Amino acid sequence: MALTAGSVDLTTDLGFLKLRNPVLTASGTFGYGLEFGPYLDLARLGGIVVKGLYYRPRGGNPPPRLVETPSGLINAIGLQGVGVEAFAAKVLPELRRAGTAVVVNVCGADDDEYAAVVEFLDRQEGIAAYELNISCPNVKKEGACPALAPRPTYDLVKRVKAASRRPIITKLSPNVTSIVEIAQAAAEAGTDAVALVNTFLAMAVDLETRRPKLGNVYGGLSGPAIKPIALRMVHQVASRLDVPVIGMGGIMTGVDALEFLVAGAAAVEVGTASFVDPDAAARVVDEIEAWCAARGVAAVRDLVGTLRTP
Amino acid sequence: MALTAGSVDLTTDLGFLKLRNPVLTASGTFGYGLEFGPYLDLARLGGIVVKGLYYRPRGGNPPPRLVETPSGLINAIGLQGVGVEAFAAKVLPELRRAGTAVVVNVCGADDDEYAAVVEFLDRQEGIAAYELNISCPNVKKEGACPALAPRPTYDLVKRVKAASRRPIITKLSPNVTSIVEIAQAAAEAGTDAVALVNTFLAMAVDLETRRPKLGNVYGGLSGPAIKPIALRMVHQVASRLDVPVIGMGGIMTGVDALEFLVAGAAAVEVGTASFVDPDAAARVVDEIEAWCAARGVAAVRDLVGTLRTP
Amino acid sequence: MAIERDARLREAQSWGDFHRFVIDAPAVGREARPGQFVMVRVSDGTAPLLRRPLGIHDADGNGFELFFKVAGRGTEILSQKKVGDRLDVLGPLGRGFTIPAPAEGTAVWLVGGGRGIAPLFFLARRLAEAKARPVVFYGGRTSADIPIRGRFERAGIELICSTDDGSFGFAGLVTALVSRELDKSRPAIVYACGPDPMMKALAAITARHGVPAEFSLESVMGCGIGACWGCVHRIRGAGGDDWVKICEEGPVFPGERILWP
Amino acid sequence: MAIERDARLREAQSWGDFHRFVIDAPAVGREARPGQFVMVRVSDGTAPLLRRPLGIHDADGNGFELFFKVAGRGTEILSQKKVGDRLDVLGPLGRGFTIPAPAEGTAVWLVGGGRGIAPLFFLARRLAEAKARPVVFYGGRTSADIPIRGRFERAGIELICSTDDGSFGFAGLVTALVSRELDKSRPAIVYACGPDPMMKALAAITARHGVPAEFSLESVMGCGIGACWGCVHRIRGAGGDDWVKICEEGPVFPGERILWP
Ligand SMILES: Cc1cc2nc3c(=O)[nH]c(=O)nc-3n(C[C@H](O)[C@H](O)[C@H](O)COP(=O)(O)OP(=O)(O)OC[C@H]3O[C@@H](n4cnc5c(N)ncnc54)[C@H](O)[C@@H]3O)c2cc1C
Ligand SMILES: Cc1cc2nc3c(=O)[nH]c(=O)nc-3n(C[C@H](O)[C@H](O)[C@H](O)COP(=O)(O)OP(=O)(O)OC[C@H]3O[C@@H](n4cnc5c(N)ncnc54)[C@H](O)[C@@H]3O)c2cc1C
Ligand SMILES: Cc1cc2nc3c(=O)[nH]c(=O)nc-3n(C[C@H](O)[C@H](O)[C@H](O)COP(=O)(O)O)c2cc1C
Ligand SMILES: Cc1cc2nc3c(=O)[nH]c(=O)nc-3n(C[C@H](O)[C@H](O)[C@H](O)COP(=O)(O)O)c2cc1C
Ligand code: FES
Ligand code: FES
Repeated sequence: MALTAGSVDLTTDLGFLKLRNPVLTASGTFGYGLEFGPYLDLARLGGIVVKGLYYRPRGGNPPPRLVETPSGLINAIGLQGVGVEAFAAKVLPELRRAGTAVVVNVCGADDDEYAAVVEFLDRQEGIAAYELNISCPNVKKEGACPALAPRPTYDLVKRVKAASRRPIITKLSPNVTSIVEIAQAAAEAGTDAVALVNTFLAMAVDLETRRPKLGNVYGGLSGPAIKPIALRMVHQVASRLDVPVIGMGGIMTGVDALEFLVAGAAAVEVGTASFVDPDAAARVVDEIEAWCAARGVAAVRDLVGTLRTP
Repeated sequence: MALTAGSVDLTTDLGFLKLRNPVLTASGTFGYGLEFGPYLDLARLGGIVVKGLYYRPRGGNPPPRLVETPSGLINAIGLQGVGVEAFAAKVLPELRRAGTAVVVNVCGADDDEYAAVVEFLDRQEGIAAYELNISCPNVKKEGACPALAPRPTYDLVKRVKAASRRPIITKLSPNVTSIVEIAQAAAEAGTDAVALVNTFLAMAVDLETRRPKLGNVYGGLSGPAIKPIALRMVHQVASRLDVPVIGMGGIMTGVDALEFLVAGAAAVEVGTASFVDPDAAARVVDEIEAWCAARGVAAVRDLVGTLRTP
Repeated sequence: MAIERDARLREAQSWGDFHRFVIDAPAVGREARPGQFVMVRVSDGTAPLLRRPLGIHDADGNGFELFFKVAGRGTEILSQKKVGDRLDVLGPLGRGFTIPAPAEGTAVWLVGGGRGIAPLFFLARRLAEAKARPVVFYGGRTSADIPIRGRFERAGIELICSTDDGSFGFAGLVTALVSRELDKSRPAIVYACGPDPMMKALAAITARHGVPAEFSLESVMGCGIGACWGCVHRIRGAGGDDWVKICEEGPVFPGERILWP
Repeated sequence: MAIERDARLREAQSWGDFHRFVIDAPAVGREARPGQFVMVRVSDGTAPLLRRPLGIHDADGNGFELFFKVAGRGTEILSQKKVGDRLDVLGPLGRGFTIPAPAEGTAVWLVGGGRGIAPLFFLARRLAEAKARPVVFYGGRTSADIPIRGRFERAGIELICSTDDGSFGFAGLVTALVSRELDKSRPAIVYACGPDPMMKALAAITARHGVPAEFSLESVMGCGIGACWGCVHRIRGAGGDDWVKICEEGPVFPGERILWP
C-alpha cells in the first residue's frame, strides 16, 4: 500500500489556478519571499503570498508590534510596506524567477485604493492571483475592516473583480458571528476563492506598567492557539458553499495542513510557523508527501473534504 | 510601600453583590463545587459558579467530549447535569455551608425553561445570583445560542430578569462580530452584570480516521490559548458600557486575573485552570494578594479599569 | 486524594516506548489501592495543558510506581524526566478493583494487554498478599510489547504470556488464550485492562462463561476528580443507562454494567 | 545564515540569573562577526512559540558562545539545558559592529550594561586581534550583575567596572563613568549595548563630545530575518525617518541615526 514519496501526486487545482502542491505561505509571514531564499527552495512551495501591499509605501504602527502569548503571537504591524511601485521594480522581477506561483495580498484604505493596486499590478507579469486582504485587524480602530459585514465585502469584491484581469482570492476575518454569511457574500460578488482565516482581534496587558503590550493596543492573534477555531470555520464554509477554500491558522506541520484539507480546504497557507522555522512551509510539503506515501494516498487532492461527520 | 499580604483589601462590590474577593470559579469547570473540597478551602474564594443547570437532568453529548489543543481545551460536554431538583436536594444544602457566594449557571432549551429554572431556584435559599448561560456552543447545531444576536439576548434577559428575585449575570459568547452590541442588549434588558467569555466554537480532526475528534463534531475552546481574545473583549465592553463585567478566558495565575481587572473586569472567573490544578482558584487569590502587597496596592478594586491606553 | 507537588523520580527504567518510574510520594503511596490512578503534570507550561491519567503500577508507604507507554507528546515529555526530577502528581483517584473477601485460596485471573498491564501488577501483589491465587495473562503484539514479564516472575506471580505474532508465549490474541483456558478451568473473577477491543471481546467471553469480570476503562480526562464530565462511558446505572464519569465511579467497572460502543 | 538543528551544548556556566553557554555549531561559528546574533529555539513545543534572539558572545570555527540573563520563561527554559543537550539555532543574523580600518593602535571603548556585555566580549577580542586598544566599561546595579569580569581580564583586555550601589568598582551609573573618562581622553569610537535608558544617555554624552558611537538595539523579534516587520525602531534613513527592521539593518546602528523614544 505504501508508495515512494516522489510518486505522490501533490498537484492542486483551484479551478482558476493550478499549483505544484497545496502549500502556500501566508501573507505577512513570509516577507516578500526573497528573504527566505537562504533557507528553502522556493520552487518547492505551491505558492508564495507576499506581504500586504498598499498603493503607496506605508509606515505601519508604533512598536512594540509583537507579543507572544500561550501558543500564539499577537501582531500589530499595521501593514508597513514598500508600495506597489517598489514592489514591481525591486521585488517582482526576482520573485518571478523563483519558480513558484506568486500571489499578491492587496490592501487599500478604501475600495478605490484596492482597485488601484490591482490595476497597477495587472500591468505587471508574473502574478498568479490577488488575495484581497479585506480583513486586517491592525489598520482601523478596534479592528474595523470590510470583512466584518456582508455588504462591504460584496461591494469591494465586486469592484475589484471587475477591475482585475486575474483571479481574486478573498481573505476573510474570523472576527464574525457567521463566517459562512461573509464567504457567501464574497462568492456572490464573484470571488474565485476565499482564504481564511486572518488573525483574531486580541490584546495583551503589561501589568507592571498597566499599559497595553502593543503600541497599537489591539492586534491580531495567530499561531497554533487559533487552529481549532480556524479549522471549524474552514469546515463550515467548505461544507456549505461551493467556492474553493484556502485554509490557514496555526499550521505548523504536515499533519496540521492535512487536517485542513480533510476539513475541506483545497489548499493551505503556512503563517506564523515560518517565523519559528524559516523552512517550515517546505517541511510541511515534505511531511504531506511522506504521510500520503506511507498510507498509499496517490493524490493529495483526493483527501480534500473527506471528513466523515456523524 | 510594600504591605503585608493580609492587609490588602480584596473585597469586591459588584453593586448587586459583595464578594470576599474578585475570584469566582467558572461554570462547568468546578463541578458543583463540593468535588473540590479536598483540595482547597472553598471559603477562600470570592464565589463559586456551579455547572450549568437545566430544569431536568440531562445526558449530554456522546464521547469523546474533550480534546486538548495547543494551550487549550475543546469541550463538548453538552451540559450533562442533575437538574434543579437534585441540585436543590443534594448539592445546595452542603454548598451553602461552604462559606462562599454561590452563583447558579442557568440553562434552558427555550426562554420558558430558563424562567422555570429561575422560578424554581428562587424558592431555595443560599444562592447569591444567577448566571444566565445564553452562550453554550455545545447544545444546538453549530453552536447556535441566544447570545449570537442582540434581539434574542434582549428578550431572554428581559424575561428572566422579570421572573427572578435575584440578580442576573448574563454570560456572553465570544463567537460574535460585536461583543459590545450583545452586551448592550443585555444591559438594556436589565442584566445586573455581564460575564465573558464563554468558549469559542472550535473543532479538531483525527487525521488517521478522518473523523472529528469530538463526538459532537464542534465544541468550545477554552484555556490560555483564548486569553488574548477574551481580554480584548472584556476591555471593549468595560470601556464602552456601564454594566459591571466579570472577565474570564484562560486565567491560570494571579497575574492573568489582574490583567483582566486592569482591562476593566470587576471580578474574574477561573475555568480550565481548575482541571490542571484543583486548587488553582485559591492560588489565584493568593497571588493577587501577594502581588498587591508587594506593590503597596491597598485595595484590589482600585486596579479595576486602570489600563492606560494611548 | 492529595496534590503532591514535590514528588521525586527515584528510579527510571525503560524498554523502547515503555517506561517504569519509581516515584517518591508518600501521601499518594500510602493511600493507593489497586486500580486507582494518578493525574501527572508533564510540563510547567501551557502545552501540554492538562495532566495525564496513569494507573498505579505499584505502591507502598514511600510512594508509587508508574508503567506507561509513550502515546503522544505528554507521555513523551514524561519519558524524558531524569532521576531526581520533581514531579507534580494528583491522586490516588477513582475506585479500584474489588478484592474478593475472603480471598484466601481463591483463583483469580488478571488479563493485561500492552500498557494495560500497568495496574495489574499492584493488583496481583495485593491479591497474593491476601492469599488468593492470581494468574496473570499478559499479551502484546510482539515480544517487545510485554517487557515486564520478569517483574511478575520475580514477585512469584504465575504468568502466561501471549503475542499476536507468536514471538513469545502463546501465539494469538490474549483473549483467545483466556478463552481457551476458561474451557479448562474457572476463576472466581477476571480482572482486565487493555485496549477497548480486547476488553470488549473479553467481556463477551467471560459473560458467556458466567465468570464475573472487572474492567478498567480509559477515556480522555480533563480533571480526574469528577468535575468536568469529560470522561464519561455508557454504564448501566440505577437510573437507566447513563453517561457515567469513569474517573469518579471507575475507572474499574463490573463487566455487566459496561455498555461497549 | 544557517539553521543548525543539531547544535550541542558543550559547556555551561552560571552566576545566579546569568548563564554562559559554549555551543558546538560550526556553521554559525565560522561566519559570526561581533554584533551579530542568533535566534534560539528554546522548546520543541508551541509554548514558548518563537525563537529568542541572543547576541553572539564569542565565536570560532567550532561554534559560538552565549551569555544571557533569565528574563522570562524562554530564557528560563534555556538556562535549564544540560551539557550534551541539542540546541536549534538560526544564525548568524544581522549586521555587526564596524571595526575601524586600520584598527592598529586605535583607542576604542566598549560600554556594556548588565546582559548587554554579551556581544562586547567577542567585539573586544576581535578588536584586540586587529591591534586596536579596546577598553571595556562594564556596569551593573550591583557586583552580582557584572559576573564575567574575569573573562576580560584573562583575555588581557582592559576593563573598568561600575556598580550603581558602589559594591564594585566605580560607584554610579556606567554612563557617568564614561562621561568622566571622556572629559580626560577621547577614543576613536564608542560601542555600546545595554538597557535603552543607558544607551540613550550614552548617545547624548558621546554626541556632546563629538565621539562616534555605535549601539546595539533590542526589540521583540518575530523572525530575526527581516520577514515579519515586528522589530522596528525609528532610524534616520535615506528616505526620511523610518521604522527600520533592526534584525536586518541592525541590531547595531550609529548613534546619529537612532531616534530614541
Ligand atoms: C484511568 C486511566 C489510567 C491510565 N493508565 C495508564 C497507564 O498506566 N499506562 C499508560 O501507558 N497509559 C495509561 N493510560 C493512558 C494514558 O493516559 C494516555 O496514553 C495518555 O494520556 C496520552 O497522553 P499523550 O500526551 O502522550 O498523548 P496525546 O497526544 O494526548 O494522545 C495520543 C493519542 O492517544 C489518544 N488518547 C489520549 N488520551 C487518551 C486516553 N486517556 N485514553 C485513550 N486514548 C487517549 C489521543 O486521542 C491520541 O490519539 C491511562 C488512561 C486512563 C484514563
Ligand atoms: C538582537 C538581540 C540580542 C540580544 N542578545 C541578548 C544577549 O546576548 N543576552 C541576553 O541575556 N539577552 C539578549 N537579548 C534579549 C533577549 O532576547 C530577551 O531577554 C529574551 O528574548 C526574553 O525571552 P524570555 O522568554 O525569557 O522572556 P519573555 O517572557 O518573552 O519576556 C520577559 C520580558 O522581557 C520583555 N522582552 C522580551 N523580549 C524582549 C526583547 N527582545 N527586548 C526587550 N525586551 C524584551 C518582555 O516584554 C517581558 O517584559 C537580545 C535581544 C535582541 C533583540
Ligand atoms: C506578523 C504578521 C503579519 C501579517 N500580515 C498580513 C498581511 O499583510 N496580509 C494578510 O492578509 N494577512 C496578514 N497576516 C495574517 C496571516 O497571513 C494569517 O492569516 C494568520 O497569521 C493566520 O495564520 P497562522 O496562524 O499560520 O499565522 C499577518 C500575520 C502575522 C503574524
Ligand atoms: C468542560 C467545560 C464545561 C463548561 N461548562 C459550562 C457551563 O455549564 N456553563 C457555562 O456558562 N460555561 C461553561 N463552560 C465555559 C467556562 O465557564 C468558561 O466560560 C470558559 O471555559 C472560559 O474560561 P477558561 O478559559 O478559564 O476555561 C465550560 C467550560 C469547560 C472547559
Ligand atoms: S475527568 Fe473530569 S469528570 Fe472525569
Ligand atoms: S524580527 Fe522579523 S523583521 Fe525583524
